[in-house]
Amino acid sequence: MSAISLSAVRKRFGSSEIIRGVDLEVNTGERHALIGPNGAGKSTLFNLISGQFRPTSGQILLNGQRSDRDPPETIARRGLARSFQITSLFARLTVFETVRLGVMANQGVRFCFWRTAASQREVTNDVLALLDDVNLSHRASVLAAELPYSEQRALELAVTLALRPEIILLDEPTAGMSVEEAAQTVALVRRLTAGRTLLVVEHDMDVVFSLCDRISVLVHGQIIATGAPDEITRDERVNEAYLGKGLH
Amino acid sequence: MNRYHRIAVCLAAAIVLLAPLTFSDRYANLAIRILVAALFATAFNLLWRQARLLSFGHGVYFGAGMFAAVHLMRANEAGLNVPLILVPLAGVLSGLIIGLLCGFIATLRSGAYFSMITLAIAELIYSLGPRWQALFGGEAGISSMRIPSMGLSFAALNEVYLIVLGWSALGFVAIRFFAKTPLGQIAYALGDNERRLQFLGYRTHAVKVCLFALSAAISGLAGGLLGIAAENVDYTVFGPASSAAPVIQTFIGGADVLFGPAFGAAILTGFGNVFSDVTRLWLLYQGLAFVVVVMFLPAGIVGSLLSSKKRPLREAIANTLAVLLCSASLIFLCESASILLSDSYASLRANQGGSWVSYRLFNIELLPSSPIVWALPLIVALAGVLVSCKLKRQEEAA
Amino acid sequence: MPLDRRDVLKLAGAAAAGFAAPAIAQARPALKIASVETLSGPGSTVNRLWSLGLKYGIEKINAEGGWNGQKIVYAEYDTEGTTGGASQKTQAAIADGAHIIAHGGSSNIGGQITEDVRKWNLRNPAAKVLFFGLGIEALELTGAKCHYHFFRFATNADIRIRALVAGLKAENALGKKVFSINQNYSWGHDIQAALEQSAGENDFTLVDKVLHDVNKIQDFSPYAARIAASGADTVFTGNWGNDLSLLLKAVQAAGLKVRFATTFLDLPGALSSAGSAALGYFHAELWNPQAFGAFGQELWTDYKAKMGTFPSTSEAKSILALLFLQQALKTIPEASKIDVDQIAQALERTSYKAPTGDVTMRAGDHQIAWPIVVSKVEQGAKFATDGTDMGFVPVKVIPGGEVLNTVQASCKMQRPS
Amino acid sequence: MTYLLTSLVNGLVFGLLLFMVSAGLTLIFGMMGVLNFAHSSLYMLGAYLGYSIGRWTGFWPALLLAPLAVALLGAFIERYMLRRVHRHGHAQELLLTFGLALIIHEAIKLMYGPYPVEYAIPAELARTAFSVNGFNVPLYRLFIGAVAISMFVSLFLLMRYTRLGLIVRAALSQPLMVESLGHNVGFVFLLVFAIGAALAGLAGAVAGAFYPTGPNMAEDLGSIVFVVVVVGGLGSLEGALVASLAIGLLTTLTVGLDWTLAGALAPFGLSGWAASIGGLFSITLSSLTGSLPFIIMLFVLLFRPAGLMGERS
Repeated sequence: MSAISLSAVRKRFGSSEIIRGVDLEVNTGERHALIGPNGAGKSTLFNLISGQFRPTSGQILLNGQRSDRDPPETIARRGLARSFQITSLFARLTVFETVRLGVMANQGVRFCFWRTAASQREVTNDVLALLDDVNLSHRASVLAAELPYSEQRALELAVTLALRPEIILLDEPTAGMSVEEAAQTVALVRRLTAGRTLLVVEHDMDVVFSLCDRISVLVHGQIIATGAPDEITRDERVNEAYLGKGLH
Repeated sequence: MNRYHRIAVCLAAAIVLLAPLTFSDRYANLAIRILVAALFATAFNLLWRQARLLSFGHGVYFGAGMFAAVHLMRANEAGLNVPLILVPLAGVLSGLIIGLLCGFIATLRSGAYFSMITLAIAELIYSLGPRWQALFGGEAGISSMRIPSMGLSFAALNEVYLIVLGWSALGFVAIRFFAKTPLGQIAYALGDNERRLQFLGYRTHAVKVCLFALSAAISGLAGGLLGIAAENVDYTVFGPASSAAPVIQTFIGGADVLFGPAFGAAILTGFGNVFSDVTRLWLLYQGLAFVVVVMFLPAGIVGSLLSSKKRPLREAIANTLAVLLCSASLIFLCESASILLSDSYASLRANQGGSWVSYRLFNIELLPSSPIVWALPLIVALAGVLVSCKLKRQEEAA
Repeated sequence: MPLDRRDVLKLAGAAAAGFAAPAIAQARPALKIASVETLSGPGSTVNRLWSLGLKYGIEKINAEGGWNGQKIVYAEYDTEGTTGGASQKTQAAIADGAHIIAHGGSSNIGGQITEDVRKWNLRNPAAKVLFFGLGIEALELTGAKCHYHFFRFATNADIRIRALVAGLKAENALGKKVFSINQNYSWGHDIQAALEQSAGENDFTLVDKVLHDVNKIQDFSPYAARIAASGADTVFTGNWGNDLSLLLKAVQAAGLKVRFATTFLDLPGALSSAGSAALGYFHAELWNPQAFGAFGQELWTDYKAKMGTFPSTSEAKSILALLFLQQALKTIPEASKIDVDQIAQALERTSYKAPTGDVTMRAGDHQIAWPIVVSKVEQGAKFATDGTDMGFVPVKVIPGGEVLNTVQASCKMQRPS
Repeated sequence: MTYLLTSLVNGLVFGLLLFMVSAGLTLIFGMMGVLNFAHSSLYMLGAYLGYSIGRWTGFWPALLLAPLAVALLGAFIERYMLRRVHRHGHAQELLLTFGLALIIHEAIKLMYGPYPVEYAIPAELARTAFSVNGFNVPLYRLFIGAVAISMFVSLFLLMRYTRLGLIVRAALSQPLMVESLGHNVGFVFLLVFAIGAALAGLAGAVAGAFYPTGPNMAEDLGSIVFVVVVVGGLGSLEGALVASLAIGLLTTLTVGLDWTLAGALAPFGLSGWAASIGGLFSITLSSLTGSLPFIIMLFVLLFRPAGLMGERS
């Protein structure tokens, strides 16, 4: 069974069709990359899978269950977590509090108003462990908005992982990073997502090749190829469509 | 702040809060109204400070609490024996129930939509109020009388003040505590980024409904407290004025500091009580103050005071001086206008064959046709502007 | 001088010094009357008039020697237009030592004050106060809410309707079909109920009745259409303010041929804004300067000389209430202590000879019984009103006893033993 | 029949008037994201200025000058007040306009007193247009409708055929696009705000002579105008037009209907029981005229949250 399965998914905004009949299978446990030129519809596809938009037609299955009519929070509870391309966390919360939101969601501490959040020891321990994982322990009491960019990305990752998701959608996890930082992030993602299903949108081909098992290429709202990295580099259609030149 | 400071502040606060116990009805009543307004504004601000939801219809929940309390007191008169100290709970309950109901609808949308829905709900209740005789008692409202309980007669308002003080303190503590609970934290994050919260698996609508209900419940408590003090309520409590009051008070005081709304409410209620006897333009001044604060002190008075600690004293004094000079001149002009434009002045002039007649303001005889009357306030205002300009230039130079 | 600022300063001064100060050097205490009225915000211009009338009337009584060897002390309190504010200011007035609290402007606020006064008197039997309703006409105040210390010096819906019906009948102007249009609150309900009762007792049918929102309707032409559809001869309305002038204008614009019988066409601003739309319409009130003859003429000119404007009905009613009080006070022996129960008793027993006839205060519910003047709006009237060339010309004076309703069953007055 | 016909005329004219005010409000919101609480105050200001200026110049010049003055004030508010608080977010802008509404309300009372002023219809329009079964329909009522319709047409042309209209339409359909329009956005905002203010001012100057010009006219109209833009869909001119007409007609037509909830239960034999309970059951529809718009708004929000014509949610 595939972790994510899209069949004949279409999405129309007004008069323009952005996604034009996408079929996509992401196998359980694999690391799958979604690449394609700007404006191909990668972000829209992410938004469809994570529930922000509803497809105009077609269906989406998560672990074999229909999900395309569910709101984001239901999809999140089914074990799908996503990060965002534009870092969009909580401006008034500290790093610790931000990660705690994710942990509380995971542990089901939601509508609790009779105890303080600080008194929940299990939550606190989990948060500290996660911060340690992404090397943000020393930043715990800093406001998220005041972190440097790469640390914000790490925080974004920590929040996403706090949900202990089976399926993780990462939207350009290394965008705007230096080569060094990108490499660190890739290592981090590799380490922390072991054993989970991963779908990544990424522009940096080095990252894609070092991280992913399979690649799908999205052009003009359609998937033109899916396969292992070496298959994709050899695919003529991909080379043609993808800016008219080779990938390397 | 060291320990001695802290003790001194607590002691001063205790004295101020307990002093009304010795007051006569007249001032005990004012003290009650100040506390109630402070609690109401703080409850209103729960929605804004946490979830960035701006309600323009909180008078509904306040009013619901007030009606519930007075209805319960009437039941008491008829033989039900609920001690007075528990009567405000009726306000909490009705605020909670109506808050859940209205909150469910209002929080379907955010931003300006939310504001408009809360406003529409308030308008709806306000327009229904006088129709629903059995519940709201028509335009005359319903009234009751406090019955002695727990060894106290509650005939005098300073005894009632004790109850109001106790419940208000509980309300404040509850609001403070809530901010630290998981739900409070989630609500806080919701104000920053609702979408992101949904992707963490939180049902944000439910969170908003809970927050709204809590805010409404504490507003209802405030209403219930005023209910036991006033022993009387009518549908005008649902009117635009009572919904606008917490908005104005909160943002003048400072919405993002815990005691900002309470401070704003206390100041405006206190001043309002004093100045409404002296001037008829109190509402105009309140509106002007509100706009000035929104434009120049977006953090509110308390918020600005807290954040501007590091500024030199000289600057603070100059700033205050500029504000004082400008407002003195503005007040003079407004008060003069209110006299000169009044019907009675017109008839006085007509009696004198249309010539300018002198008027009295602040115990000074003034003749509208003399240039000095108008030149002086302009000079004063100009001086204020100059002070503030000079300050700005120094700031830029530094 | 009717200068606002002075009043305010005087008031502040009075509250600070004269009013609150104990009478140390004075052998006998002065009677203190507090006017609790809406003096700021919407409605203040009309409501101030009650206070101005009281001020004038008290100065007049003081010029004649006051009472108890002292001048009567007067102070004003602003309700800010809310019942909460009224409650607060009633407390303030009592704290300042007022013996009598007077209010004219709104039944709503009056209802709050009367409750506050009732509760105060229950809780503080040693320092009771009286409450005078100068203009508040809701039946409830002498019904379910009546109490021994409240006195109404104004008419009520029943009295007004009885007088209007009798007056229109006498003028042959009533017709067979009557339309009732009123504001949807207790006053409008009172008028409608009184009219329904009157239809049973008299020879006319109530063809349609309408209750509409108070001060919310911008456009009365749908109601004019309803009046046209009903084929009514006469329209009775208890409307006041905008709701009255807009209704009259809409009916005029629609070109309807109906007569109006009104209760508040004499409020300031009503005639001037209705303009020619009000001509020929009827009105019933206890005051009419022309019907009061020489007394009316003197009040009209003296008031203008002292206060700067001609007295409106509100001011006149304040003054008439004080004259009635003055009459009652004359029967009380001067004493070192003011006993308001004694004043209340005297009020119940007083008979005042007004130019229009005898006036009494009914003991059963403390509703005053004034003779009612039914008048008609005409151009070139002797007392031109509201800055127009129109005025109210009396057509019939009906003795108080003839129009007085019976004591409402809901009034259960506890009399002091 | 007479009743129905005259009510239809009244309702249409009132609806068109609502549209004159709500058009500006919905445009400003769609473009700038600012919910202008002071918009109906500008309507009131238009009426008072029309009255004041009219006393010096006569009715017709005032009809031009009053909206112009209101437009200038609108431009001032946008340029020197709203823009100042813009960086603090839309809520702060909303609060500012809320405060402005308070000030305008109080200032009007200070200048003109708490009672309606005598803003009279000019003699040449104070006639009867036509009669239905002896019931006169005033000419001025039709004049209000004519002004509103010509305003709608010119607004339509402005939006359709000018550069400004192009930008506004683009901004309404793609809100993010305004941000990428570059440096002239400020000027476009200023123009839109001023035009919206002028429309409200014109509506006030025209309607003030017919409906009462008093200090409460802003409050009375303000909440209904909010209802109109929410029901129509914030930012949608067509929606505002449809909602204005619907609410105008509905509030006018229900005035004559004495239906009650108890009466509605009559077919089930429950009317006696419902009437005996009283309360909500015995309230007549005609007495709910004032509440009706809000009830409609709540229903629209529950079942079609984006409004009748709104696309964005």
